[in-house]
Amino acid sequence: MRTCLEVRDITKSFPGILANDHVNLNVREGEIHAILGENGAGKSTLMKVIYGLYKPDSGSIRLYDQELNFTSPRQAIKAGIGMVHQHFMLIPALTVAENIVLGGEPGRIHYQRKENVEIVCQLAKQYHMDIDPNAKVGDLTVGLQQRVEILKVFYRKAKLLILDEPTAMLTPQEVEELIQVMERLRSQGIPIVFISHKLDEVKRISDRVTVMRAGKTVNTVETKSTTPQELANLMVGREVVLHVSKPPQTPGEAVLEVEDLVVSSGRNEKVKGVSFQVQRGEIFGLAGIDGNGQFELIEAITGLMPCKRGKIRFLGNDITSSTVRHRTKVGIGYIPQDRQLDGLVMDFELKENFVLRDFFKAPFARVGQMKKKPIEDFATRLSEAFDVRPRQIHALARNLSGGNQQKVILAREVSRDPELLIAAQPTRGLDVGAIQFIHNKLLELRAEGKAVLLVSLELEEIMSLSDRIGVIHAGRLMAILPGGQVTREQLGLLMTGVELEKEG
Amino acid sequence: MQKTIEGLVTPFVAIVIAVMIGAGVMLGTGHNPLTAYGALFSGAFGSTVNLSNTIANAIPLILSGLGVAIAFKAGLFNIGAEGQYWIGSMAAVWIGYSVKGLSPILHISLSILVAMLAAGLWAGIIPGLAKAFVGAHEVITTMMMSYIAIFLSHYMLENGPMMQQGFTPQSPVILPSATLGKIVERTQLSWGLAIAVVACIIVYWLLYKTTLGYRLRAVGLNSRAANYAGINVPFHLVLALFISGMLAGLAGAVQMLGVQHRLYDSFSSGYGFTAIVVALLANNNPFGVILASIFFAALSTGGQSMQLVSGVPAHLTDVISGIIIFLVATKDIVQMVQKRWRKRQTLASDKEA
Amino acid sequence: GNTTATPKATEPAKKEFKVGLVTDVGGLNDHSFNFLANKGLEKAVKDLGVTKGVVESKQMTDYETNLSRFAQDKYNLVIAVGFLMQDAVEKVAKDYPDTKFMIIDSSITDRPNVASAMFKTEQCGYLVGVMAGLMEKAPAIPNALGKNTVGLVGGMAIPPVNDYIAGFIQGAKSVNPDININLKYTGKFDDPALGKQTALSQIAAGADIVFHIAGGTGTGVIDAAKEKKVYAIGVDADQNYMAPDTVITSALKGMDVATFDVIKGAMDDKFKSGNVFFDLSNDGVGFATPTKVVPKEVVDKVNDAMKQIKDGKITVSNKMPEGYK
Amino acid sequence: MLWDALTRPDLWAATLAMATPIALPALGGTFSERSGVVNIAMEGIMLIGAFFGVLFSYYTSSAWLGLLGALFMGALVSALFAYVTVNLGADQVIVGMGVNIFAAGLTAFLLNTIFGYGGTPRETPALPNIIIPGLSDIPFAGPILGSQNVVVYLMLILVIASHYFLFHTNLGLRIRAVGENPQAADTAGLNVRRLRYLGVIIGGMLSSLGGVYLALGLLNSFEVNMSGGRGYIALAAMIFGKWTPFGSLGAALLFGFAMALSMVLQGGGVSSNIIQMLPYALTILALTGLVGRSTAPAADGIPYNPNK
Ligand SMILES: Nc1ncnc2c1ncn2[C@@H]1O[C@H](COP(=O)(O)OP(=O)(O)OP(=O)(O)O)[C@@H](O)[C@H]1O
Ligand SMILES: Nc1ncnc2c1ncn2[C@@H]1O[C@H](COP(=O)(O)OP(=O)(O)OP(=O)(O)O)[C@@H](O)[C@H]1O
Ligand SMILES: [Mg+2]
Ligand SMILES: [Mg+2]
Repeated sequence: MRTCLEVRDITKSFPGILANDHVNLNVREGEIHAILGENGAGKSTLMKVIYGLYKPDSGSIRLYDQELNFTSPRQAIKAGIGMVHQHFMLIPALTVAENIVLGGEPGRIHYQRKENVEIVCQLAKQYHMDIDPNAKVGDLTVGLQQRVEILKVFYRKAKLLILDEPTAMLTPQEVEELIQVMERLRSQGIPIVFISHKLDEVKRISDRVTVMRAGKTVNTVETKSTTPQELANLMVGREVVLHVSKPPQTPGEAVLEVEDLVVSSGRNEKVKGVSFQVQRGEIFGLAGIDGNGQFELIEAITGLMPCKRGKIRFLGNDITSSTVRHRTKVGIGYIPQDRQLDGLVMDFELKENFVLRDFFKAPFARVGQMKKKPIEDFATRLSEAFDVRPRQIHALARNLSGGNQQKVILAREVSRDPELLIAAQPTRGLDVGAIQFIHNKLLELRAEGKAVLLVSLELEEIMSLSDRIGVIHAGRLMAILPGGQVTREQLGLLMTGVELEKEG
Repeated sequence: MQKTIEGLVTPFVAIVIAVMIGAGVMLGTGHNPLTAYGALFSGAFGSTVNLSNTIANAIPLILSGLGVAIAFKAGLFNIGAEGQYWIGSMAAVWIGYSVKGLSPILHISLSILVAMLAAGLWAGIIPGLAKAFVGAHEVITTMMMSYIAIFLSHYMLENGPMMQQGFTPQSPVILPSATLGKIVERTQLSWGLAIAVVACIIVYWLLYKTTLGYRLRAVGLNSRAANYAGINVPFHLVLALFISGMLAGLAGAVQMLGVQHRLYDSFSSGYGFTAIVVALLANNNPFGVILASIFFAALSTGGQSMQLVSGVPAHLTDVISGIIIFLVATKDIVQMVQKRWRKRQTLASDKEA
Repeated sequence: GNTTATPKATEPAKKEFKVGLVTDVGGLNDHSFNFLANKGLEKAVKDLGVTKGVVESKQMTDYETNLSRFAQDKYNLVIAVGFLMQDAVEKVAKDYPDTKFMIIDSSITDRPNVASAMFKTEQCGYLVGVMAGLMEKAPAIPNALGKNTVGLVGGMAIPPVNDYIAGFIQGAKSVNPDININLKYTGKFDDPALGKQTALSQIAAGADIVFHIAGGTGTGVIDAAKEKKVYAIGVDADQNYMAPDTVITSALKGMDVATFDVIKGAMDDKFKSGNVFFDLSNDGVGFATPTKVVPKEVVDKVNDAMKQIKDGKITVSNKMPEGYK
Repeated sequence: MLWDALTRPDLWAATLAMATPIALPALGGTFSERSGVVNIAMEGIMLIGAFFGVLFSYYTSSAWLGLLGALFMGALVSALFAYVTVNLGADQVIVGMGVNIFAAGLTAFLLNTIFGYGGTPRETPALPNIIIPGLSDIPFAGPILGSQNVVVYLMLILVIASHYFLFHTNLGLRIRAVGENPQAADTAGLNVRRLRYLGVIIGGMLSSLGGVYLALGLLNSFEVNMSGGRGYIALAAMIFGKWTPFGSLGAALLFGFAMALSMVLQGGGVSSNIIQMLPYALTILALTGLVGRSTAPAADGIPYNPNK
């Protein structure tokens, strides 16, 4: 098969970091080529170099027989490279159609609203991706935004497609759809570079896999001739345990009781009368497609959103209208779904982020004064215990990779020894090693007799960790099922609103 | 330490470049740049008197600059320091002349306290509450309140409640017990300097060593995360504007008690806008505010001496300050110069090897 | 080089006579007292050969600094322009008893080295008020709007402005008791656009003569009158050149003359401290020759009023009449 | 008294005239900030426009050439502003303040160097007032809309054109995209720098036109600092108008109306200083009572450097 893209000896450094170190990559016509690597291995950087967003320090790139010398994405787009970025490159204030045609608008001066909407409708139909062209992108769920990203690329009719972690935020159904699209493209001879941390996906659809570690390409292998375990080991450089072991355990008294809770944002009711309990020593998983009220529900429990109706009891006390601070104090820990937006002050130093929840309390503060030494000691201790890299408590949170940012939040929340930990999407975008670390922490809490409320869009995660699973659809709890026995299909149906037959 | 030195290199190079551009303009308009700059420098720093006056002019800038900086730290652009300055001035003068029979310490403290409170409320109540509860943009509200404050001062003086009996629209002179003493006689340098320095230290301490500062900065950098941390965001927005206003009010009070001793009917002190530049140039660092204020004060006092000695119109100093601000903000220009220099160095060392 | 040229400050003064001028924050472009005082100084440079130094103050705190800088540099006479400098002059004059000072528009009487130039602008205000009042009485002016209304645009309600206004109102009412006086303040001395709009609104309300006491803002007032083909009265200096068909006269405040006189006096060792009044009697104030739009009998009556003031038969107060704020 | 004032056409004519030098720079700011560059340099650029408008008008004896010259100078200063902020990533607020100080100094310095202290020559040609034949004869609306300065009409046209440009053309879409998320715009193949230059320069020309209106439309002279803070008020009007052309015009009209009203209401026994607070108080009231939150373009003020 003909080589389509050839990357040779690419080196790219950032101040203090060698993100790509003589990287080589070879993509053939009509193949799906997966790239695997830990967080921070340099995958996105390499893709951005190919796409012309970063200028490499050295090395060369060829697309078919053409030597590429990009200085901006404009040329990459012209050469026929399309890229879906890991962090969405969308403009929330604009509509779907505007986002899609941006940069390649038909017509000269006038923006042709009607025609563009029509174009997007056609495109969506062609790839079986349902979307409202007139919706504001900022109002869409993450999954729908992902669709817009992909449609953007299709609109440009790319010769080579780069997908940087496109499935990280999709529901299983959406992942299925995406995989079908990818296969269709492959059959049309369009090569795809596909980055993912999910080994099963990689195993399922890719033809070859290139593994990166610490900025270098370790190896490229035929997918057929390898196993997820081998890939994981190659990636991390040591033996990895892929499956979590969850010892059986009997749950205790209820820690959190939610009764007929109604939450509305703006004029819409997002949570419409939900009741459930979380008990000591259990992980309660909340499954659902993004946008069905699960995040509003937990924000109401943590006090970030007001409740319109209903009751929340914690350890027997009514906290329905308590402040965030009060809930924190009595023992609720929370890992928010968007770590950068809610969980961290990106321009604070790590040590300041480590005490974000307890900064006002002894030993971190006395009579309103911050105490430097205890804060630094605490930050150092947590950095070590949770293996936050780099081990610099004075670094800004902004300069950490996503996985390490997540560890900071986890460390902070777990160290507070909460009676209830609410974890929203705690492993989003993390590599297998980091995921494993976080899963083990959640299980440790469970073993200590704490309660965990886990919200995740990822069914695997919910199914492997939860003792009980609540399925939420359109703001209502469809069912609460025992974790061990439920199947993917059952969950999938409930998530889309299909009631299961009542048994017994 | 290294950081501090690096922080100083940029403004220094910027000043050098701006001064050269200014020299070009002077040559072009037939003035001798050497005489002019000599006069500028000696007018600002050349004698005890000049130095004292320069520092004296820096004091209100330091204080209102601190006010702007603290608001910036909480994510708020207080463009109305000018008006808060006037409110503080009015309050300080009013207490200064109308309350009788107090000891100096008490009288001065009372004047300053009332001034800070009044200016703090001026910024905190309308702009603060409107921001916190309606989301009204503080740039608009503080600016509008600033104009209102200035008209209020006109009202007070032009046949108003604070006008001194007699001819001119000015307030009575404050009592000796409310007057801040001079550090250097025959200059305008008063013990207000000590107040300004203490204020810097307090603001630094407040911002970086207290939980209040932590909360303000968290709100400024990421209000959602602050909310998540259990911080009452609306309250801290109001508080930030209140403190910011208090500092601008303190600037007015110190100026009245230390230098002017009474309120005059004037258009604008000009401190409000300069304070914004001061705060930004200092990157909102309280000690940087001192340096930036002295710099602007020196340009202003030195500029007039330059006009006197060399005949270069004082407006030209505005041109030069504008260019300096331009360049100081443009860190990359300086870095470009540095890079080129470094490249030459590495080339040289490569040759050696 | 429109500005100054002085020899190096360190050079010892030989026989030269050095005069320093400190403007208030309005600067030399104020179309008013700073400009005029500087004009007087320039005349002294030309006619008397004095050496001059000029500094434009940028903020209130500069007054003291700038005044003492001149004193330190051994200037013989230092001129402080504007009442805002009163405190500064008192302080510096005490610190430098050997230097002579002149202050314009403010009264300092207890220093032997300070002369205060005070202008009775209420007197010239009165005269142009009489002129306007008479012209409003039909059938005196062409293009009259017939509303017996004049417009007054003041910069701020401060003495140098209100003196004129107080005099004007007294004068106008003395000949035309029913006259409507439409008085507005702009709050600014450097905003001609605002001045123009203010005057336009007065003209729309029937004013056919507008009198401004608003420095640079006033240029807009004259412009409005010109555009609407009504009449304007200038201030401080003869402003007829701005719009020859529009500006029928100007109330004159001889700050240039006063400055020149004080400089000359000081040179001839005839410096007089304390208040020096400039009024009609010594031509310190007056009005510019009216254009031919103003009927002769009106001019005669104004001259008559002038005589009566000089003779003390009429006293003009600088207090604002009741009802005007 | 109030009702009487409100029914007078001259009040509304004055409203429009007073709103124009606020609406134009507000419109200019809108362009700049829509492209992601915070612009508080409107005050300074107005002065540049005012001064060079007069200068060119005087030397060419044509107000129209004066206008062109002023637009050119406004564009030039804005291009410098854009270079420093867009290419070199300087802090936009600081540089904006720098431009204001620089422009105030430069125009005053040049005024005195070229024309002396007495002001600009009286014989400088000004831009004409236009009398629209049919319109100017209509009873109430005539005096308001029928005979204003040519720049007033230009302003009204520009507001409409700007709305069309920003919200109904491909280029407008691109400018807004760059102001919302430059990185996304970059990956969509847009030239972020060029678009930001465009926004800043168009903005500068509009602000400059605001200055031209003051110096050549309303008057035919330049005064030191004659912008009189209108550039800052325009900043407020732009925010008030939620970064839209019609919003900016609306806010400018509100402000102009309050200014005009405060002129008319003076003299009723209340101190003029109290009455002159009206425009400012009214703005706060309207903002808190009616308008509330206004959100800036998401990337407003954030320099974009893809390699960082
Ligand atoms: N703009 C940048 N400035 C500085 N460092 C950067 C920048 N971009 C990436 N890096 C660093 O380069 C390294 C590689 O990052 P990259 O984003 O390519 O990793 P990745 O393999 O895509 O990780 P992930 O799986 O988390 O997406 C990391 O250490 C990261 O911190
Ligand atoms: N100026 C910077 N200096 C150092 N590191 C940076 C800088 N800017 C970004 N980074 C880091 O570079 C990495 C690359 O950025 P990118 O946006 O691809 O995030 P990422 O690592 O893939 O994060 P995530 O896991 O959340 O998806 C991030 O880890 C980010 O924290
Ligand atoms: Mg990545
Ligand atoms: Mg990642």
